[in-house]
Amino acid sequence: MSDARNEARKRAIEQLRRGNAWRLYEIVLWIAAVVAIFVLPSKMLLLTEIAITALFALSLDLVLGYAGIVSLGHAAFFGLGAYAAGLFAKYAIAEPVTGLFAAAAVSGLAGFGASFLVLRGSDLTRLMTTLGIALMLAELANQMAWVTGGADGLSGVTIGPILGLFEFDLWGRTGYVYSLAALFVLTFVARHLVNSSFGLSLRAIKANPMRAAMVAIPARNRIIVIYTIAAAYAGIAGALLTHTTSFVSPDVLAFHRSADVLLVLVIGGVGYLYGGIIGAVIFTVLRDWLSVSTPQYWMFWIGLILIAIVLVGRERIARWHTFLPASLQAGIKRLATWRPGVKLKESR
Amino acid sequence: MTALLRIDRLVSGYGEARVLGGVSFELDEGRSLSLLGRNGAGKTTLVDTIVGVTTHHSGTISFAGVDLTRTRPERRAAAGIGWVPQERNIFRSLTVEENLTAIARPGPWSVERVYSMFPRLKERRFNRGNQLSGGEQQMLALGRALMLNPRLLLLDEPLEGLAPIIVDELLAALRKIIDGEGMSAIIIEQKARKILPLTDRTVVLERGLVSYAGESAPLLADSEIFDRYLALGDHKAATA
Amino acid sequence: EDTFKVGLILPMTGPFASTGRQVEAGAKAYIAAHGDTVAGKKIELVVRDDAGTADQTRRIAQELIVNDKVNTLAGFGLTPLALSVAPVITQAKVPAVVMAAATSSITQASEYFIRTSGTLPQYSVPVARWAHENNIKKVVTLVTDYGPGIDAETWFTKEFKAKGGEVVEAVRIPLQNPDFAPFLQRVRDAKPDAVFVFLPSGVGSLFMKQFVDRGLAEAGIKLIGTGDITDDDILNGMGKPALGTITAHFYAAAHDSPENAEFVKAFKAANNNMRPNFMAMGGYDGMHAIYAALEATKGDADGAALIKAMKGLAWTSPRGPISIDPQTRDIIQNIYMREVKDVNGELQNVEFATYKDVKDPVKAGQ
Amino acid sequence: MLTILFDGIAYGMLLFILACGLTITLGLMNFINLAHGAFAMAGGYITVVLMNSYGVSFYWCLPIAFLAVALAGLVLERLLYRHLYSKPHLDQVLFSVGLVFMSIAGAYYFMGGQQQMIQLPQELSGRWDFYGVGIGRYRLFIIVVCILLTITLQFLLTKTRFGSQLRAAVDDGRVARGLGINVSAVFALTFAVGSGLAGLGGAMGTEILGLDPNFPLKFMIYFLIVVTVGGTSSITGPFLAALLLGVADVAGKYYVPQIGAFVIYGVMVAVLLLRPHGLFSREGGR
Amino acid sequence: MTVALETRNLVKRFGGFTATNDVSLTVESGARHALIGPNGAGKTTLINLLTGVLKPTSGQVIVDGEDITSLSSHRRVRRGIARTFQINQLFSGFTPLESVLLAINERDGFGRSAWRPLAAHLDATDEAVDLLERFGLSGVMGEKTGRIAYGKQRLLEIALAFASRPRVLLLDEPAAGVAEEERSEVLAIVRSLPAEVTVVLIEHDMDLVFSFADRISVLVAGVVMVEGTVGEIAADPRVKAVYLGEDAT
Ligand SMILES: Nc1ncnc2c1ncn2[C@@H]1O[C@H](COP(=O)(O)OP(=O)(O)OP(=O)(O)O)[C@@H](O)[C@H]1O
Ligand SMILES: Nc1ncnc2c1ncn2[C@@H]1O[C@H](COP(=O)(O)OP(=O)(O)OP(=O)(O)O)[C@@H](O)[C@H]1O
Ligand SMILES: [Mg+2]
Ligand SMILES: [Mg+2]
Repeated sequence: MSDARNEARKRAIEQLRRGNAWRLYEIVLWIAAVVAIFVLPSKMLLLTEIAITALFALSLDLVLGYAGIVSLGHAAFFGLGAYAAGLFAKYAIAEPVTGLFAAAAVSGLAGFGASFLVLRGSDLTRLMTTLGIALMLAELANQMAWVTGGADGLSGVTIGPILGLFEFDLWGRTGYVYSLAALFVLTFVARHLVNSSFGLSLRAIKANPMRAAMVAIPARNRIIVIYTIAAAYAGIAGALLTHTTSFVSPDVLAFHRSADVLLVLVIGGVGYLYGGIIGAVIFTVLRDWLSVSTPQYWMFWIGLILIAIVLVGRERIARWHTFLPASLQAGIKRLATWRPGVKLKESR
Repeated sequence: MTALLRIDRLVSGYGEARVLGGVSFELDEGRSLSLLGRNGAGKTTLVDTIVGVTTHHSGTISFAGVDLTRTRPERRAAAGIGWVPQERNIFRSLTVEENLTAIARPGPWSVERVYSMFPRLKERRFNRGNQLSGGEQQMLALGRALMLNPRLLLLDEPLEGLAPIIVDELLAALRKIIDGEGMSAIIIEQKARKILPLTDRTVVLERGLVSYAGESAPLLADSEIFDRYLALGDHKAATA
Repeated sequence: EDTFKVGLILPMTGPFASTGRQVEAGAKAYIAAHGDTVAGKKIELVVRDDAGTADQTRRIAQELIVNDKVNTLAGFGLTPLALSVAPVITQAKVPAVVMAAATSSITQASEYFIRTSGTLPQYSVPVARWAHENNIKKVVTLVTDYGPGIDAETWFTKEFKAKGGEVVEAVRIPLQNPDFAPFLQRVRDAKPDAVFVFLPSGVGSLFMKQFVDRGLAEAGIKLIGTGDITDDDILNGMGKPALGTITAHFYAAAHDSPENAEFVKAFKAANNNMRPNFMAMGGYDGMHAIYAALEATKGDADGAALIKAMKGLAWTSPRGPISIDPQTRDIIQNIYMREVKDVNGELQNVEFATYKDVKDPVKAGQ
Repeated sequence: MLTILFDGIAYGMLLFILACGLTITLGLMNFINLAHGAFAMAGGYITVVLMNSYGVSFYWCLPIAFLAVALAGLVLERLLYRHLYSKPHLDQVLFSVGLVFMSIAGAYYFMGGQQQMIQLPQELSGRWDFYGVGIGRYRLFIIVVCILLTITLQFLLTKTRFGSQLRAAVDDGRVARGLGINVSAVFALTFAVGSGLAGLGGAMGTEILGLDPNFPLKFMIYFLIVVTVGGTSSITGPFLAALLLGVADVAGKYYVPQIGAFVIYGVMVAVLLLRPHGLFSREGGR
Repeated sequence: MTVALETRNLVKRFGGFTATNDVSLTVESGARHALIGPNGAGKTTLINLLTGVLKPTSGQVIVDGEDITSLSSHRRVRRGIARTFQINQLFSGFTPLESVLLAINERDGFGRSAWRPLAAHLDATDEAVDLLERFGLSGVMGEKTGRIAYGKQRLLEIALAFASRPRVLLLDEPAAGVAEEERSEVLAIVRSLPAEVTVVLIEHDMDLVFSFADRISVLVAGVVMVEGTVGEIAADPRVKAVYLGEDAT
């Protein structure tokens, strides 16, 4: 009896551990991101854009993928962060890392306020409420020209060296390292967040709010917390954009930004943290490549690819390796299930 | 005379997963069958496969001499299969009455007749599906299946959640429908003794395979046979 | 090292795509007409789409400079797009030719900007002057509520008031606005002599229709504005409602000069019979500025040298005589008053008066 | 004052005519079809081409736009959309945005980027002065068409068996099929009607809203606002919502132009906060 | 004996329809109380009112002497009320282990812990494993809930209620869909709860009700018709007429 119990216990712990172990693809991804600094010097700017988009999408994933709150207005927080960072640099401190904190605070505060508006309602309602808020903010940015520079944007922002040490260069290398570092730290934090009790409770709220309440989960509370955190994340992403471009214009708040980030996240897949990063890589690289090759009609091809992704199914694309010969498959599987501390040969 | 329903070496499940591992049995027109087995044995899967809403892997289903294996579910319903799903699945945004009329087919069963069988439904006729009590949903699910005026009724735990007095009435009604109107029925029920007297034949499933197929009477009459196929001892052995 | 690369960054998709297309076609028309070698260098045009988003413009600009090693940037459909590259071009010392964006302040944002389009104040002020000269006393201004619109409103009002006119009401229309009804009704209820209008080009045609439909013309309200509302690109499709509209602008496809006749002919032939508008002209003359500068430096592609060469350039463009102000690097050009007329079955902006050598009034005033 | 009210009503009706197809695909079929505007655009371009190149009368263009777009919708439904009903909403968003992108690029390619214009028949242009109230003729025409449409649709959806079957199919497609509802036929037909209505909306909207390749994106937000504020459980909900929004927007822009741009969003957010399922949805509805 | 659960003049109307009509009920602490009545009598509605899923039109709900009428559901759970649902309400994408662990962690106040990985809650994991074992679910512990057989899902439904260690447990037809031989086991587990735990059971299976309950309330059309011991109820002719039918045991 107690043998069976011990066995069950071991299986349980194993099962739970599997949930938050570092996976091979994660490690590969981060290594690749670092290696890129040295091998892709000409792509620093694109990579910076990817990192920022990824962080923004990660922020959306926290609310959408985990708490199940859709948003078509996430640019509100991104834009607020961008403006906050711009104004902060212009009028207060030019050092960017301090600016990140300032932006996170402003956006987080806004997220806290906005979270009360998304507590109730269906997907569609939330979609439209968030959209409405973002559009009103965008309009506000346009009309408050004395603070924001209006439609012409906030210029004259000069960003100091990071921590007083590293200047932003024309090649964008500093900018990339800076954005990547921010992305990494925040992903690391988010990883803990979602693999904890708190993260599980968010998923429970998403899956079945009625039952969630019946296991004592204070849904309102949790949603407010995660929404605030996510808004701060988005604000940091916006601030990174300001810091790496030293310019802010109202299109940081524009609808297309909210829509794009939703696309990015959905392409990469919601609810596992890396969807945003992978989606950002795919979407940004594709768009860049297509818009260089056909500046006028790239939308057509992007559209086609989006449709193909949906029709083929992301799961099937993710299981691309099942179409390979069996021997290769086994190898890939072994690699994919590898975790630190487990020798390759042992894992089965 | 050919059987109304003939299942032959049926393998089916959900997507890749196979639940039924080759099930065969027959049911004649106007006869009824108890489908028994423990939780997870595959009873629901079998019934749902007959309706056509699971993944079919191999084997055949023929109904009234026609091979239905590849027929789409809506055609099967038109061919005369009526279904009460296990989780009732009342259309929640339709009213009680719309639930009945939306799928109605011509025949002896009409809205009025269903109402006279379940007066409770008539009282609640303008309530929407998601505003019914569990038992009311169960009644509606049965009424809805009858509105199809089927030749074969598939009832997946139809008595669950009904008040005892309603259960009695329902069993009586079922008997009348089967005996009096020549409708065939397959009934799934956890409490075998409740339905065995009602049915001619019994199929017992165990892990997706038929473990007993034959007359119902011997199961009721001989408690040793009953225990062999349906009782606790077996359950203990399986989980140990 | 025998090529000279021009990075043309334009909104080729999104709401401002027609700007991108016109500018690109204009630039290409220039190359087609003047060959692709200057001072021994082969001119290579690299066209990129920024979809009208400033951070994209900035990234593309930076990439073009760092990776593609372009010698000059050009294009810039909207003000914020141009402004976003200011730090980059200053740091990299690469000239940027503004071919479309029209806010006055752009050229002040960097020493490396020059402009071949025009500024809104530049062609709003003449409208006010003309209105005053033609006995219009009471005006309502009606502009789209964003940078250029506000520029137009400000400078028209300033000039008109200075001349003794009265602006009874200033109406601003949101950028996203499907229906003009409430705004037009406001104008109508204010009973002015004329309404001064600035709207981004596509929207202008819808406005014009509703203007007539609502009976504003019958009520004796005259429609005057900047040339954006009678954009040559779509003017012909506007039909009768557009007739008689008075606008001011630096270019009309119907401008009467041999240079222009030739340009229009070649442009239409190359672009599926599309009519060139003022944006195409900005692209065309922008290329001229680059060609002329390179000629002057004898093929020296150094940014500072090029900018120096561009300052003070003067030539006769299809739009008329123009020059680049050596102090402000902004364009000095004639502004024409035009009226929409039916010319041989086609609607045209027919010029009837000229304000010569107009400088950007913002900088002129400083 | 009354003129403004009339304009507001007409504007609302214009919004409704564009959105009512979406009420059907999104509201009733529960499919997030962001490509609705693309169908509307198709209707618009059909009208423009027929009128300007072939001289077809405007009145004929309307039914033709409806039918042609309905047919196109039907074909797309059979080929693509039907695979997506069971997918998550986010996939539907991705798919329909993809379609929007393709349609935009396609429209650029075939029609060019400029604003398209049509000339209405004489009897529809201009306006009547009715005791000091200016009644735009075309606007009146839109109002009449809208009211007729609403009545017809409302009848079809609530009073017919087809309507119940549709809602049943949306509630639980698996069980609906098992009970004999031909779900795919019901969906195909409904989708075709929804698309056709979009086409009709596009045809009628061109005159006032204009038509360029960005149409699907530019007006998407407005369609969505109407449907959300109206609630997704009926046709009359969005109809009344469109009226409310139209009047509020026009009146807001007329009387307080400074905040004109905020009015429609403000009204929307306020309504959704008070009634999260839409102004006119039945309590507990989807 | 103290009163664990009390309702005072509880009324719930849906539009014009009164589902709960002036119900005043007292359940003593430690009671094994059954609630029976015809379909649509308002039993589930009453549970919904007790757990805050529905807000009453009027009247009060009192637990351990404290008025909880205006508390939200999760607060009530914190005060020791737990329930099962007549129609499964589970987290279909979670494994049974995760579901139960979640409930345990929330109960222990670790729900807000946002840094510690799940696997690090060792005591909770132990408890979860034991609980699953007791309900015969350890075999499917790692599978997605949506994919396990209906009967097992019913058991998980009960296990989840157990996980929050309630002082008042409300069971809405817990045995429906559970195999006949397991029903009595389930009820045995319920019966083995500590004596101070109050249980209210709704069930149409009279064998179970009569063997389990010490008191029974009969609800008809939103009104408590009679209340009494098992013997009294079984013999009551009115109950027979509206609910039990003739051949009831
Ligand atoms: N949607 C599904 N996907 C995958 N597997 C499933 C699904 N539904 C059921 N199963 C599996 O199929 C098997 C048989 O389930 P089924 O529902 O047919 O059993 P049953 O005999 O009806 O049981 P019960 O008495 O509990 O209703 C179970 O092992 C279950 O885990
Ligand atoms: N949201 C609602 N709107 C209108 N009526 C409702 C709503 N919810 C429940 N009802 C009605 O309230 C009555 C009581 O329902 P309840 O679910 O409490 O019954 P019950 O006693 O649990 O029945 P059963 O034994 O069948 O589960 C039913 O007649 C039902 O139709
Ligand atoms: Mg079953
Ligand atoms: Mg109930």
